Amino acid sequence: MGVSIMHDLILEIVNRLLLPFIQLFGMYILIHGHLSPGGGFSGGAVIGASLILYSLTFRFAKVKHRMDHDTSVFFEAAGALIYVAVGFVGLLFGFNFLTNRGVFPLGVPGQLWSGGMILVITLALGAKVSGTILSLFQELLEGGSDEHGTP
Amino acid sequence: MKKVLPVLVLAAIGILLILTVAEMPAFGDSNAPAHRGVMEKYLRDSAIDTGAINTIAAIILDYRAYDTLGEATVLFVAVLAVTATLYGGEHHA
Amino acid sequence: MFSVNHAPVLIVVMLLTAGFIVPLLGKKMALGRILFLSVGLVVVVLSLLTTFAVLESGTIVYAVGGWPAPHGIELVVDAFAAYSSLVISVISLIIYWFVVFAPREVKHEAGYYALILLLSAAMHGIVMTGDIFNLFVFVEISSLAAVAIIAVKGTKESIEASFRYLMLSALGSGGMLFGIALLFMITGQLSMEYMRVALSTTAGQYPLNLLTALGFMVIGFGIKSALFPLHIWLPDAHANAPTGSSALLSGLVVKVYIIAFMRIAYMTLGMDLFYILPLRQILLVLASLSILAGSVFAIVQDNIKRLLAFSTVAQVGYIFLGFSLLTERAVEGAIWHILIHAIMKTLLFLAVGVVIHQSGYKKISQIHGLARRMPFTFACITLGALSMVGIPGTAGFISKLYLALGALDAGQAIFAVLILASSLLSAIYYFPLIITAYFGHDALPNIKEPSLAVRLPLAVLSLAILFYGLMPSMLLPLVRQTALLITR
Amino acid sequence: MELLERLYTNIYYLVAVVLFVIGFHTMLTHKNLLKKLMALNIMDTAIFLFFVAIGYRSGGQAPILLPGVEKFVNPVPSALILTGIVISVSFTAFALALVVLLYKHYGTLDSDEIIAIRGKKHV
Repeated sequence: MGVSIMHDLILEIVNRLLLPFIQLFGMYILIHGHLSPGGGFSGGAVIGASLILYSLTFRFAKVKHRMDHDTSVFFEAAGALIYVAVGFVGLLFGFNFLTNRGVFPLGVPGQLWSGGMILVITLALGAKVSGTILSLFQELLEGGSDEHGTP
Repeated sequence: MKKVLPVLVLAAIGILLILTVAEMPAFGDSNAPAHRGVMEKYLRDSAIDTGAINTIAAIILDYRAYDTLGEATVLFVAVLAVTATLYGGEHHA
Repeated sequence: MFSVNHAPVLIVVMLLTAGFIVPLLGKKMALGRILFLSVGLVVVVLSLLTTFAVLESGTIVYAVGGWPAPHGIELVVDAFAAYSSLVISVISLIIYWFVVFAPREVKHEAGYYALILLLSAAMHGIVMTGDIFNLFVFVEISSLAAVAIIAVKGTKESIEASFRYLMLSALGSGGMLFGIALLFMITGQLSMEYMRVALSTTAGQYPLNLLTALGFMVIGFGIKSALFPLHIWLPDAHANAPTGSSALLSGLVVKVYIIAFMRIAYMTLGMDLFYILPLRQILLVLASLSILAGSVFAIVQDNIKRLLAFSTVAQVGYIFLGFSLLTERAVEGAIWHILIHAIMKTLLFLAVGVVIHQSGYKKISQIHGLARRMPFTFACITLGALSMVGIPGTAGFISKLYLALGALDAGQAIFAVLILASSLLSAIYYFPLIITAYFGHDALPNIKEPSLAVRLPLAVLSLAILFYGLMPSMLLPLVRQTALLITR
Repeated sequence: MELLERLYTNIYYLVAVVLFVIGFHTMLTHKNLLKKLMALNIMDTAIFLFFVAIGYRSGGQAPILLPGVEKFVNPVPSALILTGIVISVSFTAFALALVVLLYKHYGTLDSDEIIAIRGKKHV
């Protein structure tokens, strides 16, 4: 893509200030998914949005900061594979696929460490969704141009 | 003809849907059929069954976790599809 | 520790896992191919195990996550599900083999394999689930993956066709979701069995609601399975896909949606409701129109793959016709036709794909005398075409016979006449293909048969056609049980 | 009159239905592929709105089981729509990728022009 955008000082400074808070908020939504509205998809979307913001502001300045293609596929697949692996844990203990009660410690409802596999899956989904959103955005942005080579 | 047909189709669908809306259980009715099915157990037992007090999280990640596995797969398929079509076609070979 | 009850969920999960792993392998594609084929093989074994278990001890009900039906998701593997899963696993293994060994048409190989694996996972998921929303989720996976395996070819035409397919498919999904919403509104249940129980009390109270829900469902599944007025996406999509994808889409994917629709019909509505509502008459009319329109449009095609695609429209009509006639033999015919058409259409698409790749010719008018250069491939095509027409001794005869007898059982001889007429029509559009290939004499001498590994799947499918044509008894108990499920 | 009253009670459903028809109308009448895609998203949103509205119970609160709250809305539709939204996003993403490619190949997003360029009649 031949488009070049100038360094915009305001954008960069504001982004630097804002990004940590956006990501922190995303993490909060993610980790408290079983206690308050939120969860893997919404938290992942917020974190993914922050990454998009980052790549929009700094992309043209530092191209090397874009997530490289294999990395994003790795995040994708890892999230999904953790999910499946959690399902198989239930199978190993002699329960059905994706069993929670009886396999994982459920904890005290209402505390942060509760919910058994729900917390694990939420984190896996969060990683997956944020990776997905970013890689979809970047792929559509580059629109199939050959910039970074074929995977 | 090309202009009239969509209007006719839309009118038919619209009228059918409006009549259906008129027949539906009243909005917000606590005893509507939709609330007489599976809801009660979810609200009563989810904290004990799953350890999560957010009932929606309990439903999507425990009671119906298989659905969410499918949902994660849909996302995965979307990314694979986008990658494979944008970078895999013959158009830049 | 391993009980056969886990087999159904393992089928889906193993395919999903393999689909997640294959793109990770990156450059090590040899490993990817081995994984691809071996997972296909394991799934065949698992679905055989499932089938035997179902035949022996009846329906397997598997509560995923340990939550039984109304609250959790249950897989309900009855005879129909076991049969469908067996058909899907065997046919797709043959297609996997072809895709691996045939000349590559797709650049992003790992992505293509992964998409095919995820598509198969979704198909198994659709036919085995007992939960209506879970069915919707798997339908979405399969729709998206089905479009993707067309678009990966990357030509202008395939991108255009897949975009149209995607839009219509998304429209169909919207219809399905709306239908599910309306059903949930009047039942409060998501499990199909429990929905039927709830419907038996509330259906009378909200008749219009139910009717609208069914209307949207029929439109949704009609689009996805190419029922007559909604088939417009199919010819372009199936004709412009890579060979393996065409076979997979025409042979299996379209039919999976019919199976899903029938499962919703007999599990959620109960067949009584099916009789009361005008649904059956509508389906009969649409199915007949599908048969006629598909056959007539196929006659005027010169492009071979488009011809095959239109023939799929007609065959979808046969299956819907059998299911909506609802006599025992008609339903058995439809169930047979799911398998037999999958075999025939896969064979034809693969063989035609081989011809197109070896010779570069896509049209009937170009293939003069080609059969002399590729005798084996054209023998397979001829056998497939004879079976599509329904010549006795081939598999296609069995299913058409059952369908016609079923129509007579229902006292509606007109449909038997329709089946006969459409067989004649299919003779009209298949024979030019064969005759042109065997006669005429300007084939280029440098056209050769494909490698042995590519010929193997064609040979297996041809043998299957002869085998079922001569001895149709092997799957009979399964087909009987399925028909009883639907007609009870 | 009674019909209007019933429609007024179910005004949320009615709005969702109207939105659905608007989306469908755009889908049928507009030629631009991007607009068709937006129409699809409007229709999806309408269905989501409808589905979530089913779950409302008057006076109910968000289904998070905190002490002191007596009445909750039905959590099932919300949970299902979470799935539905993700599916819709995936469809949109893939459709956008196809739109990008179509524009590359045909140089236009008008569906009539694309068909004209491709020069094949549709049966």
